Amino acid sequence: MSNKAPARSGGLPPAARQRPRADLAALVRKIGSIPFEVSETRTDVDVRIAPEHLLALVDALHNRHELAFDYLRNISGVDQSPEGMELKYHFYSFKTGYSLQVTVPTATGHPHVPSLTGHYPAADWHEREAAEMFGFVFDGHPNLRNLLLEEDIHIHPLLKAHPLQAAEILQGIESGPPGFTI
Amino acid sequence: MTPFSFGGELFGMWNWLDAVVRVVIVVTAMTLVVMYLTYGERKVVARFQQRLGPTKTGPAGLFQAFADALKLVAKEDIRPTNADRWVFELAPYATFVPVFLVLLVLPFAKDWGVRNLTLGMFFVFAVLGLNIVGIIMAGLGSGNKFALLGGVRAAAQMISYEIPLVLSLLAVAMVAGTLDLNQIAMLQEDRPFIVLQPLAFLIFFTAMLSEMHRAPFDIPVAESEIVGGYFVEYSGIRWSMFQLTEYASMWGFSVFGSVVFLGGWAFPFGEDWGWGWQLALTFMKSIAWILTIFWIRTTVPRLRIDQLMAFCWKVLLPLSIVQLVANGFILVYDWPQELLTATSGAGAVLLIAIIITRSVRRPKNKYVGSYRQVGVTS
Amino acid sequence: MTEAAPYVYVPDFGAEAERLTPIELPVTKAVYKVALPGVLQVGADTLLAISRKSSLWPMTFGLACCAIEMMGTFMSNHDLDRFGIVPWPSPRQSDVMIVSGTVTKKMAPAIKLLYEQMPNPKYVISMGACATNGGPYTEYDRVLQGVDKIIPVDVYVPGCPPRPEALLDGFLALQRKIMEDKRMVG
Amino acid sequence: MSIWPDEKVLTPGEAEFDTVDMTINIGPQHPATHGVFRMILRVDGEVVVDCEPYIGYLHRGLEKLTEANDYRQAMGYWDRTDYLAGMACEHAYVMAVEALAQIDVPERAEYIRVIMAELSRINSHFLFLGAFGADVGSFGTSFIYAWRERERIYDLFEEVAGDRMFPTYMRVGGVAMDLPDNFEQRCRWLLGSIRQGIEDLDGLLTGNEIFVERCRNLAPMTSERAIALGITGPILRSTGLPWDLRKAEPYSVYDRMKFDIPWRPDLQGDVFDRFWMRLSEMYQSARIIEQCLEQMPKGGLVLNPDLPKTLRVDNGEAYIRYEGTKGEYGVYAMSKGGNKPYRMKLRSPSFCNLSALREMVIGSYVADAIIILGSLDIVLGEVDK
Repeated sequence: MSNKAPARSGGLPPAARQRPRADLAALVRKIGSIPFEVSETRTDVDVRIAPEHLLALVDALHNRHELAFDYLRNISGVDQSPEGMELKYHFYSFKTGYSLQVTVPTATGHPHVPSLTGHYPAADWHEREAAEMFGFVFDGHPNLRNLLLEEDIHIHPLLKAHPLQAAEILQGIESGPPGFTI
Repeated sequence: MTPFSFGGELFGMWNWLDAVVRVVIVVTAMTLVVMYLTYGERKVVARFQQRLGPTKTGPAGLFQAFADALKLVAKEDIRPTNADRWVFELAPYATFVPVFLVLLVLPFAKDWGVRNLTLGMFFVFAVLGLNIVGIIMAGLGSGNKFALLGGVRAAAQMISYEIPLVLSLLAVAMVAGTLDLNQIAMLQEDRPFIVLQPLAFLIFFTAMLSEMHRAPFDIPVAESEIVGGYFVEYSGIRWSMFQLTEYASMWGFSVFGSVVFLGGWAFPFGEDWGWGWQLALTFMKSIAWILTIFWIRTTVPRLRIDQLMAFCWKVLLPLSIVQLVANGFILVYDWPQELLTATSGAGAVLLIAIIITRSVRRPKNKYVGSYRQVGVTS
Repeated sequence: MTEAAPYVYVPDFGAEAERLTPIELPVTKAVYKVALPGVLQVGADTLLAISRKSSLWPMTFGLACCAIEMMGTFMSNHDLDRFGIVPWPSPRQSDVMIVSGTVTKKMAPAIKLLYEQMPNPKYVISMGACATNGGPYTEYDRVLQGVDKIIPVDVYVPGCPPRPEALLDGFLALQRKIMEDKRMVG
Repeated sequence: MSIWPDEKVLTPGEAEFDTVDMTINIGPQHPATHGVFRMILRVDGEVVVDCEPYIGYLHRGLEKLTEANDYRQAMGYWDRTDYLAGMACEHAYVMAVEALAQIDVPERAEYIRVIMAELSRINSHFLFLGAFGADVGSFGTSFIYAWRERERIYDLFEEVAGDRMFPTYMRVGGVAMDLPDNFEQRCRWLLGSIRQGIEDLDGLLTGNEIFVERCRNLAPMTSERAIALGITGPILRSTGLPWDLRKAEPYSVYDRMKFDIPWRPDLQGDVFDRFWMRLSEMYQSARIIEQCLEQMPKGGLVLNPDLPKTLRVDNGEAYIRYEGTKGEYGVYAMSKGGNKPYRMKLRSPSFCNLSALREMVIGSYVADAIIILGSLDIVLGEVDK
């Protein structure tokens, strides 16, 4: 038995090669009216677009027949601390089987992004969580309250600026300094 | 005459002292039986679920019931602030008294029992309605929303299930011709009434299960929905009174059911084998009855409140009325007794068929998604 | 884009401090301790301790992964019913609270409320590393570093999640503890 | 009067016979909420008028702590998300890191991973059957039947990987250690016992009149509405759309497995269909395990030999969609060099399925709200991350 496992194409799960991504990129480029750039990540086609044009792009993705992205998979916030925060949307279309990633960068002090709850009811809780964890403001969201933290607590734990809690050591049983420090 | 005959005094005592002694005997018997019912239930239910019940306290866990009782007595009893005082505190006793009254009338052996009323069965009907009052007092008195829901559900359920219970017992009373429980047992010397009235037996069994909030009808006490129902706010000695009521009413109903339907102390050879065999008979029949209740409790899920009411008003009530009318015709024109069994048997088969057909309900398939036409499959 | 002022992150924790104040148990005197003369109390204490020891009713109260192991202990492989331990849904009728899982600062007031609702001779078993001192989640500030910061705990069960046998041993330790301090308990 | 709820005093304008809606707090501690989930039901009599779910009682900072630890240490947090199927979450996390760092996995390790993931799926579905039986009211008997099999699966996990629930058995680039030599024979015996366990529970619950009466035609859901709400997994398949990531976007060695998605023409997404869907999915998982046992290469490595000492990953991002036990368990990973991940987001299926609870519960009874919540089969470690 050859002990070297037969090489597979760079550890990419077969899902990533499932649909030829070239023609998805071509289809997306056909939506001419909005300025955006198309690139590739390790698993999906990525579209980078400014927050103002996001709604127009989502309309096109949702309503065009050949694209028909009817399933909003995931919304994740990313804190690129020096140059402001980003939002990553993942869409999937049941009809065509394509999956697409949309990146929305926001300026440092102005994390305003239009809310997608109009098109996708699934976006409701995702947006509340992103707003709570990063401090995004989703304009047009029905009730943007805290989801995972209490109502009256206004902190954004997933920001890089939020400190980690120092681990308590031995809670004062030892009289002298504990053996190790973190 | 056996020493404990109904009529005569006991060892020549005055009448009221004799009654007091009999009541004391029944009370001690009841507490002992209730204690070992709680222990028995945990053991039997554990056996159904492939595990051992309590084994560590006492030789085979026999003292478990005493340990529970003593611990509950020594518990701090809490009264919530927004519960109004007297309704909250008197509720457990209001539920216990009617259940205990039922025990006074039951004949445990030929003439054994506290008092043998000629209208024994009628007395039981009257007393049954009272423990609803106690439960509603507990539900509304303890100022807790879950208890409120539990109390109101219990009221709706018990009141509506009392009617089929009473009607099915009336059917048996018509066949027996008397309301005196001792007489009814004696009449069943060679043929228990379950043979004559199987439908009445079925209706009585279901209605009694719901009177005691057991098994499929334990909606007021549904711990997975409204945590503990009407006794959610009780702790310590008051809560154990509710448990006492539940198991006492279970024992009371089993003995009452076995007297009316299974022949009580008389059926196989009650008359001629003396009071020892009669006591054993009543004991064995009530234990068998209680085992079926435990068995149903571990296997059957719980009904919803509106299905429960629909089952009572749309199925049990009509069947019991038809049963009464059929009995009337047969007894007035005194057609042969076998006709009683035939009509009642047909009714029982119909009831079971109605229950079985519920399980093959087709989905109301009016939600056909567009994806199904497209047939999107991977 | 004008260079907006660098976003200064100011966390404000609202009314969290007083929500997490620990609970002190009031010392109570049992009636029989006052009424019975000294020598009889010994018998009453032992009898009550034995009855409390052999009928501990925990509250079904699982927080996280340890709850699955706690359920595993109630089931037929490691049957807790043998010791007279029956899980009971409502806090009013239970005397042991098994804190099984991570105690977050949002859950802490609920735990304090449940602890207050339990009638008095009550015990707490802190099951798993999370309940004892925050477990693997020590560095995150939303997690309370141990349930003994808010309620007094009797028995700590180590492990993440502790095996059902470990929880069984926790119960035996609690039973020994009940037998030992049978004189002080009200 | 103390019994009337004090929230809403009858304003003069209202007719005095107008009933006051009562708010019930199915609080964080409730036997049927499978953990710490709270929902406030506004109830008119027994019918639920409005439902407000509150989550976050188990928010333990999974994503923040993943950024504080390096790639291999963070697995301890990720398998504690869906604590009913520890190995399945490990499998997803490890696939995400391998996609980022582009590391190969030996053939035998892939098969071992699929066996362990499918056993975890069966394990989690057994707990669903047990808990759902208890919610409907069968007083723990279904719990005990389900746990008889779960303990046997845990024993097998302990033999293979050392721990019952969170063995951290999977490593980036393969599996920690090879299988014990009597594994195949033990696994076949276990599959037989699992099939027997499923038939027991099937007999106890599916044919039961009261169970069918309670669950049939309760909160039906159409495929479009489910997709719009972001529902995935057994609940989406029970609406009649056979969409399973193991077939739609096959990963690992699932494209070599022959198994079918349970489907019936009259599926309408009600609570009974969700129960039936999970029940029949377990048979398929057992089928997959058998095929894995046959196709698995006997010898060979289980860990990629040329792995760097400390795993440093250059810039890149990846979104792995994994068919977890509750639905699409997505891991979005972004790395910016260094040995610590820059950002790891979990798309948790229970989180998305739970957001649809409010719509399903309104209009049903209080007793049904508990069962609908039970049929969603949520795990709070995953919902609150």
